[in-house]
Amino acid sequence: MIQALNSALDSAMERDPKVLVYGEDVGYFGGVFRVTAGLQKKYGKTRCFDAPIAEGGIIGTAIGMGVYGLRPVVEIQFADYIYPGFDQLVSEAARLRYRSAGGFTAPITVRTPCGGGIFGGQTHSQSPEGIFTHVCGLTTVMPSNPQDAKGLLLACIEDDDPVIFLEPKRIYNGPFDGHHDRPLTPWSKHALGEVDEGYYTVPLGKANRVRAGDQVTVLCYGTMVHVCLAAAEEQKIDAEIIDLRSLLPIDLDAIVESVKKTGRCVVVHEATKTCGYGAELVALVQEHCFYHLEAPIERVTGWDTPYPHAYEWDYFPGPKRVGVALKKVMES
Amino acid sequence: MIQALNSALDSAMERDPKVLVYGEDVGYFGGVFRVTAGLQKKYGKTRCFDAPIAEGGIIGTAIGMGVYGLRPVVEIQFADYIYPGFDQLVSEAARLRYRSAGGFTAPITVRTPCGGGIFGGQTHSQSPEGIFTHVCGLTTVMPSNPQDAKGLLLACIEDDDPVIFLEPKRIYNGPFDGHHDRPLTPWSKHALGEVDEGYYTVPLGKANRVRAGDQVTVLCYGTMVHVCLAAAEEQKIDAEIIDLRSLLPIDLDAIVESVKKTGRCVVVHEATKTCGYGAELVALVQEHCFYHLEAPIERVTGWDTPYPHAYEWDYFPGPKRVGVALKKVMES
Amino acid sequence: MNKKSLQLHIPEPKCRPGDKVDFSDLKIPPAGKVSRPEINVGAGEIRDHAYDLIRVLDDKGKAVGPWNPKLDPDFLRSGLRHMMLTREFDERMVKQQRVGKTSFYIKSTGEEAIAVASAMAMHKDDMCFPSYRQQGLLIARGCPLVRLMNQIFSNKMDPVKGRQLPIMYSEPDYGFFSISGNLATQLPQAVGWAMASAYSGDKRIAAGYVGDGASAEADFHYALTFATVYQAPVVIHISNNQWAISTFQGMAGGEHATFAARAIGYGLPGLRVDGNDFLACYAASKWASDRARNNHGATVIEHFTYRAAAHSTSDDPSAYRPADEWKNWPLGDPIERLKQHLIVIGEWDDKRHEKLQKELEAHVVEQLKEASSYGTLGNPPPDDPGSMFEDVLKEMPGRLIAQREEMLKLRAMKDE
Amino acid sequence: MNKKSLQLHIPEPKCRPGDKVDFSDLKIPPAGKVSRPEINVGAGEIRDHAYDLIRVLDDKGKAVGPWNPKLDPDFLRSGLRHMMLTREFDERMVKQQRVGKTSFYIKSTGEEAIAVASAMAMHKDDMCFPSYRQQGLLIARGCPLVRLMNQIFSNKMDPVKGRQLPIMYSEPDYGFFSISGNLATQLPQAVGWAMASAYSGDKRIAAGYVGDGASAEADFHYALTFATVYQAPVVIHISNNQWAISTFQGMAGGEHATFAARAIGYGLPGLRVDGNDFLACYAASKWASDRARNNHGATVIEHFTYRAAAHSTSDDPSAYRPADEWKNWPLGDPIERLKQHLIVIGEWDDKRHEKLQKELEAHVVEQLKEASSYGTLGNPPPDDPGSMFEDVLKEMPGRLIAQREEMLKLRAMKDE
Ligand SMILES: Cc1ncc(C[n+]2csc(CCOP(=O)(O)OP(=O)(O)O)c2C)c(N)n1
Ligand SMILES: Cc1ncc(C[n+]2csc(CCOP(=O)(O)OP(=O)(O)O)c2C)c(N)n1
Ligand SMILES: [Mg+2]
Ligand SMILES: [Mg+2]
Repeated sequence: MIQALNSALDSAMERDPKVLVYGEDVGYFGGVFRVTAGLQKKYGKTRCFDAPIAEGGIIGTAIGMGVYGLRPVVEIQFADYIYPGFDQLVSEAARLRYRSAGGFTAPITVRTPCGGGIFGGQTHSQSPEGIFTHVCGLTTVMPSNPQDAKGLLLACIEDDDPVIFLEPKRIYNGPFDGHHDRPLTPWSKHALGEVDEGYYTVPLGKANRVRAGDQVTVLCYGTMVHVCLAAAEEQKIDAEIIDLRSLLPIDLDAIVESVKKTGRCVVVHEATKTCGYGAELVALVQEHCFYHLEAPIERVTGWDTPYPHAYEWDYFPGPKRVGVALKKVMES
Repeated sequence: MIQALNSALDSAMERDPKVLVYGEDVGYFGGVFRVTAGLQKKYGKTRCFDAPIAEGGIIGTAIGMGVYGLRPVVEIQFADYIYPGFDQLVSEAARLRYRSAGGFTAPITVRTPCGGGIFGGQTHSQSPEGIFTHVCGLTTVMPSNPQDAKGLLLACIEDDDPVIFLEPKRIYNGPFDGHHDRPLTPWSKHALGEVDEGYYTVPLGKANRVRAGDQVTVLCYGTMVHVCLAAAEEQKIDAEIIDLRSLLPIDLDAIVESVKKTGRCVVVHEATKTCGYGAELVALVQEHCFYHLEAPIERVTGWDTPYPHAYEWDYFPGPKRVGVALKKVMES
Repeated sequence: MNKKSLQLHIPEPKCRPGDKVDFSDLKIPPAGKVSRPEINVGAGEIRDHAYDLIRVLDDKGKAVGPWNPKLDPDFLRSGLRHMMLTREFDERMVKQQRVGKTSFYIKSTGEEAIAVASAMAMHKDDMCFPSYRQQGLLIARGCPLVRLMNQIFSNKMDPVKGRQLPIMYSEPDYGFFSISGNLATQLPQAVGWAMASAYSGDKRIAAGYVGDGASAEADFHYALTFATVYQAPVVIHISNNQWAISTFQGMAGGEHATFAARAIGYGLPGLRVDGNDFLACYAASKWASDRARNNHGATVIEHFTYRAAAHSTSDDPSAYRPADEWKNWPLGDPIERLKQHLIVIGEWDDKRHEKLQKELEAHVVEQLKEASSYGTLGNPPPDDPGSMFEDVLKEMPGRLIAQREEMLKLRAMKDE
Repeated sequence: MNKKSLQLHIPEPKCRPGDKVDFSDLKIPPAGKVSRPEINVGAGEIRDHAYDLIRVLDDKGKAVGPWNPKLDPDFLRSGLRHMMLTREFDERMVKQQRVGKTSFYIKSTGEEAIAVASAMAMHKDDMCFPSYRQQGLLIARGCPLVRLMNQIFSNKMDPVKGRQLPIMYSEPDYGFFSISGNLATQLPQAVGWAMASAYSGDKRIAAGYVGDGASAEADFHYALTFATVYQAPVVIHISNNQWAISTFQGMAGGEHATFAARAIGYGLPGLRVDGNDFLACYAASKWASDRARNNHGATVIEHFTYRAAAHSTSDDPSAYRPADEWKNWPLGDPIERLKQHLIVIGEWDDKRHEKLQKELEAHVVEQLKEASSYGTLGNPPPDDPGSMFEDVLKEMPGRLIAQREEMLKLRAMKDE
């Protein structure tokens, strides 16, 4: 997925001189996860460069560049470190078009790795999507595979409003399904690991049905897509699994259509449960599918605690937990 | 309610020398909403003082004071301006006890006025509770009347963990019910406007049933409590209205008991809808009361836009909107 | 090792209500004293400028010293005109707030020179990232007052569609960035805009404005850090008007250093200027703009001035400072001082001044008449509530379309 | 007005991999040259100290000049011992990470003097708010290595119950604040703790530590602002080790000013110190601590040093800097220099040094043995997962009790 993201940035920069890339360690070094590797060499020091360790400054200057007319793509080294830039995102980027009645806009893309499973402890494992999806004016996207990652990132860079692009770092190298005790299949051996050459976009707001089924609808995104696929296979449950891809805008039609068909729903994410994005999914499903629901909607999420280093695999919502939830909704 | 909050701070300072109060304009001047008026005169310059305009610094230093052993109560002038302190709240205050296994704690209280209805525009009207209730380690409280405000604030100051205490500024002077075209009854003429003398606490996590009813349960807090009461009266609907008072910890028992009785539920808050605290309420109710629900749970909230200055009353979820929702759930 | 125990220091202004005003400990150097370096000077060579005070107009109104910009009288007269118009506009709009035609207003009285002079020292297409007290920028750049009034009244011609608190202008055509309610956020944005201009090989520079109090915000630090690291073509103006709301500049760190001195630690030039001296404000702004435009990087300018009016119409300064501080402000009134200068050089007199004042009053009245004809706050009530859902995003998402429908349906229902 | 168009400046270090190392433009003043003011000196009187470099040990290992703390040989030997133990500990723990006994480690090689000397210059009950590179503080304060190792191994004796990334120590009993993964957040907390101490009429002071790179964070500005406003009894140590991760100190604003100079704009004293000179680090830290303890407020100290090792075990510096920079670092190795000094004054010799080295190695091995007996990361797997739900809040709320139950039930189920 790293190569896919790198290829997306490469295509965007090749195509549009207004696209530039910066962030902590992204320039000469190419990023701690190597997503920007080679871009400075190819496009020069002023198009892909390092930044001071100041997330609020990175996002604040990016907004100013967007106002000027550029399309900055900035990296926040870990999603856990995006909070110093929260004010610039929420009070400025998200509201600028509105408060200026369209006179000024901030077409910026903020890339940041999220999620756990790498023994990063509580400050290298967070999934903060839920605090961004509560902020009107922000678009929030999380890919689950290289093919989507490239197309979605290009769509985000094209987008004329600010976007939070969350990269589940646990699937940078392969479709991790939660079985941490088994070897990881590399993306090269995965259908969606093959990334199209050149420029293409995957539209924002279109979910992807990654598995068709009739008995229960599973709503998920990012790493959890692979966990849910594994759980469905292992439990041999006829589950329809929907990879949301973009959390806002949300593909409500795809969700409603599926749940009306299956009558059951499980919502899965890695972020903490209370007031997480899953709560909104549950609320929407019960608002739109109330009379079709045959069982309570189940949430499978990270626990309401920080991400504990030593107990990572007891925290991570793996296929076993998802499987239990699937059986529960099937039986009730 | 201002006097009640002032009286709470007064009682806390009188009782415990470890309690001190600071924030922007809170010292000599007594706060832009006068909540800290007279405290510097009474307790001295070093117990109630002004702070630089630096919300992150205010909260960061408060954490340090908490670590030392004090119980700082800091004011953020408007909830809309709390974001520069978001990192210190989320990454530090909320996680300190956990990451130090109880070795260090941050018993701080962050007071801040929230909500609209005062023609404050989009940066003096926000209700950000939903981003705090997603953060484990934080307690989030919002009172709806003077009697509660004093007792809850004292409970928050006593609490050994960090608390976000949100004060709906629209009800500082009286139980505003959303009828902006009618004169506001002052608290002095309201049952709960009378505040007990001296020190008392209202427990965190205990909701208050402000109106008994059998047909529908209304979950609300802050200003919306009065709006919901007005709506129920006006629509002559036998609604049970629950003032949550503290959002986290949440009084799940009170909620479940009521909804199981009424079989219907409306969730009301002033904050924007998507991924707001109401989504969690809907999720919890459908998880715990699924088989008792006779109609979809309705959400009445602020629209998913910033708070528009000139269209404030089209934005504010008033009694008319709540009434329509009540009738809708009753009829479906 | 020490016997005494520690004590917490809480800064206090010298005078509070009831006290006799005392500015005796302000060191005001004579005009003309401070040297004027080349625009490409190394920041390290002019550190002392951050502690000095650049002044051009002496007590008699003569322009003296190396910073004298030697401006032509017509230019000076337009500066005077812009400042007077700004003040007249402020007076009028506060009255509108008093009579309930708007909910809020903020005056810039006593600080007109800072916005007006810096605007005149820049090119028209340079970009300004203001705080809420730089209406002088718009006036100097010729933005019709009626546009500002429409915004203040949130009427049907409001350029920002009634969405913003009064005075939160946004004027792209006048190089005036959308004012934020959140203090100091505009500074890293100004630096980013300047970085973008440099990245693009453009010639335009940016200017950011912030108050003494707001300089304590994180964004001030971010802005200076990025400005020095990337040598961004930007000028950061700090208006040190002695007060935040009720707190004096010592509460922002002004007790032990000047605000211009903040620049030093970042390796940026810091100039400290008599903010009530139009010529000094112009000269310093011009120096910094030329420096930026010639690729020598950013400058921080502290304009030393005094907030003559209340913080805003929501504020009553008599609660926290002596009422007559402004009358005793040792640096005087920027309008009076420029007027005096023009008279001294024989380019102005009281009659012309009064005539101009009358003319400006008439102009404001006439603009106010037009603006009022489009409505004032709530009168008539704005009639396009659906517009509330526009511009959240470029394309309105499904959920907002649905919410707009719901809101309009609700509105159509008559109340029972 | 200017013909040329603007250009964006991107700072670049002088040498990258493959380049010949060149520190020729570092100006290293001779030892003993910098004056030592009284601890109550006004910050404005010693601004130049922020651009100078306080050095006590000269090239021959003699202690010279006014900053010579004239420490007794036993004290010096314990300083040497703490630094050597810190280095040996680092070497050992990196090996543990290599063989998979832990997931992560961070060395402080080359910077041992900063933590050790500053710890020895403070009282044992003064409070430290460290970054992740001050393990020397704990070692100088006598925290048993086995406690650190237990944390690094997340084993059953881990003081923070396996919750934190390795090296994120938290040691209340040793006045060592819980290390945060978020850079610079500890600085305003240090200032707040110091404010609380002053508020309480206490005598204890605080010390905060931050790197050159992290000084760009907002919390650095907040800390210095609050420190100067309230004259907090705190010492802010900046370890300028030339590198963040892959970015050099110029990317944090070091191209045009020193980091000590940041203090100037806040009216705080800024001292710049040879960070590889134990005596200089001690003397500066002692001066600042005495200043704080005697109610003269905060000091910023830039320790000029070099990060000899990789940023962390996740980092490979050969990708962005010449491998032999450290060997050519003009300020040498803090351990070698203190050793040489002790020899020069006749209080030490190579035999004793080797003996001590062996003794420390044995001590580390023995502590490691004990720690390993409690387990290493995942071996055995930690056996109290329920504890994951503790300490989120003082009392476990209902929803966490329920989640713990669910988790334990799940764990009990055998996998199909
Ligand atoms: C982030 C933030 N915090 C607090 C406020 C409330 N506030 C508005 S203006 C002001 C005082 C600003 O003083 P200063 O920066 O000196 O500017 P001046 O009003 O003197 O021009 C305060 C505290 C705000 N608008 N934004
Ligand atoms: C808020 C935040 N942003 C980014 C990071 C990632 N990060 C960890 S260490 C580091 C470099 C810090 O360099 P410096 O401050 O010089 O300290 P040093 O490692 O040199 O001691 C970075 C960027 C972080 N931990 N926290
Ligand atoms: Mg001010
Ligand atoms: Mg460093």
